[in-house]
Amino acid sequence: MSLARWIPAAAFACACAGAAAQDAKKEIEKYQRMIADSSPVELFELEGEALWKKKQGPKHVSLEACDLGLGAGVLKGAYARLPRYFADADRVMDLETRLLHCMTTLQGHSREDATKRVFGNEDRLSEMEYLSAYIAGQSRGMPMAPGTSHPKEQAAFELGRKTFFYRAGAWDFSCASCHGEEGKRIRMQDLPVLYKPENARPVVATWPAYRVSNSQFKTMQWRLNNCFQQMRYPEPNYASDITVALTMFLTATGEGEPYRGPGTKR
Amino acid sequence: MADPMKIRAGLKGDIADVRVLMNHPMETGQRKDGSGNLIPLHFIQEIAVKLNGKTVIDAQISQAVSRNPVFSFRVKGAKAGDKLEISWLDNRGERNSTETSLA
Amino acid sequence: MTRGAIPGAIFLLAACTSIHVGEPAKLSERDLSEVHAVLKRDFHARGIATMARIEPDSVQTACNLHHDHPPAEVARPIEEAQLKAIRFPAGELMGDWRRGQKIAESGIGMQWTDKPGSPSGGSCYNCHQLSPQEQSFGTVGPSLLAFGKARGSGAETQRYVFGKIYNAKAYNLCSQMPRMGHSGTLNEQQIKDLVAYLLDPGSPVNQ
Amino acid sequence: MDESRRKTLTRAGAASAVAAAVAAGILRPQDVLAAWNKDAFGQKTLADALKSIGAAVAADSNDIVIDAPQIAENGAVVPVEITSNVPNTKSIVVLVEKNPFPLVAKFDFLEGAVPFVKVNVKMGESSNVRVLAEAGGKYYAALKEVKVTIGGCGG
Repeated sequence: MSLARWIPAAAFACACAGAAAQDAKKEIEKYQRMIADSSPVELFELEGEALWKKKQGPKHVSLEACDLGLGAGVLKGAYARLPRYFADADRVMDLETRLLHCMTTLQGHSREDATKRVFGNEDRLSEMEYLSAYIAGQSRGMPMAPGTSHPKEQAAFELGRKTFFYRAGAWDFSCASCHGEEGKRIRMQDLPVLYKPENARPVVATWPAYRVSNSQFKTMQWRLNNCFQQMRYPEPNYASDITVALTMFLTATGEGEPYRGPGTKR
Repeated sequence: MADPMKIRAGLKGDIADVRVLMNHPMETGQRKDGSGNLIPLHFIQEIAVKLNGKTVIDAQISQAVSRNPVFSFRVKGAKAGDKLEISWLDNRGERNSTETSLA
Repeated sequence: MTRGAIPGAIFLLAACTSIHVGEPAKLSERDLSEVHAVLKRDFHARGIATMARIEPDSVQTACNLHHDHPPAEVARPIEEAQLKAIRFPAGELMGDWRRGQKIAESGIGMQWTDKPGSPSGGSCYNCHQLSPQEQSFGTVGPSLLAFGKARGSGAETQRYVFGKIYNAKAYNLCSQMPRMGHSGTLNEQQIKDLVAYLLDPGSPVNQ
Repeated sequence: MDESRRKTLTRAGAASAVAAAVAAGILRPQDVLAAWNKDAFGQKTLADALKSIGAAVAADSNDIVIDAPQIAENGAVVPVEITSNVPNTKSIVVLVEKNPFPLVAKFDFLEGAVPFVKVNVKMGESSNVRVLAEAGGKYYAALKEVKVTIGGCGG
């Protein structure tokens, strides 16, 4: 990687046994708190706000009439209620799936056009990433409460739950292979057991998130896409039912946690 | 779209607690792009914080300040309605500036 | 009235079905075909990551169906078949531990961003502790610190280690360890080098 | 520092915005007081950097408070918060001893500013973060060690 000169994989903190490990854990938590306190994510929220209001697409309209579940143009608290069932599409949708829906129906983009660049980089975020930052930020302080009463919402949760434990791919992995047992880590990275509410809560409360290691802003669709890449699967379709189902599974598992994102992570 | 810059300021008595967010790549000159070419040095060098037009903090920084810099400062003797302005200048001569009224 | 009320009541019942938060899914055969069908519909091939990767084989199906704890009568025959499919090379199974160390450290390969034919790493440190010098190790698998020191490097041990890396499922059907040889991730020489990294008395693993 | 570098704007996107800002009187060329200290920022060792800013001699002081994590999960962003309780602090200097160029920042506090700053710095490897406070023509120093780890498999 290109940061190599600045950040060689050298000098690891001796996070070994007993009290030392406890101290190391505390210090890492302090680090995480400090980077969140001095995070630049608000800049991305500002860009997202401008994009939300910008007239775009063949129909030359903004996204301001987009209904994220609480009524056309209502942003306050909308992210905390996703994923949810949308009658107009007869589908359960997460934030990005819904935005894609609005880009095609309201702005007149083709699906192909609107998904050409959904994952950006450190030099330029994608529109989806800026918009996610802005919209998620409008739910700060509100408890995560995805839709779980509609039969299709429940079906999405169940599909997500089954997929989480289903092993496949070139390396025989399920999500639970890495996120199914307490106290495990990959290299130095702790692995939260994501089917348990106490572990899912802080995760769903902080995505989407800014990654300080590569200065990129990442959405939930990216998070799942990258998991499948590392699991050596083929690639999930963007905003497909299975990605929405997994997000529904995680979000409903972490239900009730006040949203405090967009987060800032290592 | 112009690169955004954002000031967050709050008053505690007569002290203004200031946080400023800047959009800047802060390139070290040692990072490579996708095709393996070095990306040239590109970083903010100077920052000025002004209260009602008077400079109160003047900073010089290097490329070792993190990408998308965020700073916190504190300014004494401030009151509601005071104008706070922060500007930067980088090694290419590019500048940006933003201001806010203390409340 | 009554005719209308019945579907309403059924709907209410359905709406009250609680979702199963915090519980691992116990997959049935029907669940397996449902998830497989969804994967087929909602995934696409990209680069070297083809759609063939989501076609289940006997190992995955048995483990999915039995929540990774298949009864012996299910596990045994599949393990035997997996063991039989391991291609053990003739002669020496110990390669070069120095090359083995590089393979153990590297986590690249088999992803849709990797070029076809480019060599993969073994991703060993993602899950295992090996050399005492490397502090950044995972804990998904057991620590392999001083692995060869404890076991020696006899022919039987070499064969076991080669086989285990080639196909962990031949020894423990629902192991979480990828089948490094069987899946085409590592070639014969790379696995030999890893055998040396684990067993060679000169390897840092055994210091 | 030459004036030409200040007034030319190379990036097309920024140029118009800045030109507008200049026209509106928000930015003036004389806005920035001190010239960027090219010599000091270009030094490759701690000793040379300290010498270059005239701080080769500095007394250790407990009146400089550095708050930084002992362990940073990623060296790309290491938050450092500094308060100087040295009376009449005029400036705060931040150095990362083992960086290729140790001098990271110098903050001058004029009338009205509290000698306090929080900044995110890059660290190439585990190192001391050295902070100097300048007061009454003298330098005072404090240290904080930060260990840099790289975690995870890139996910």
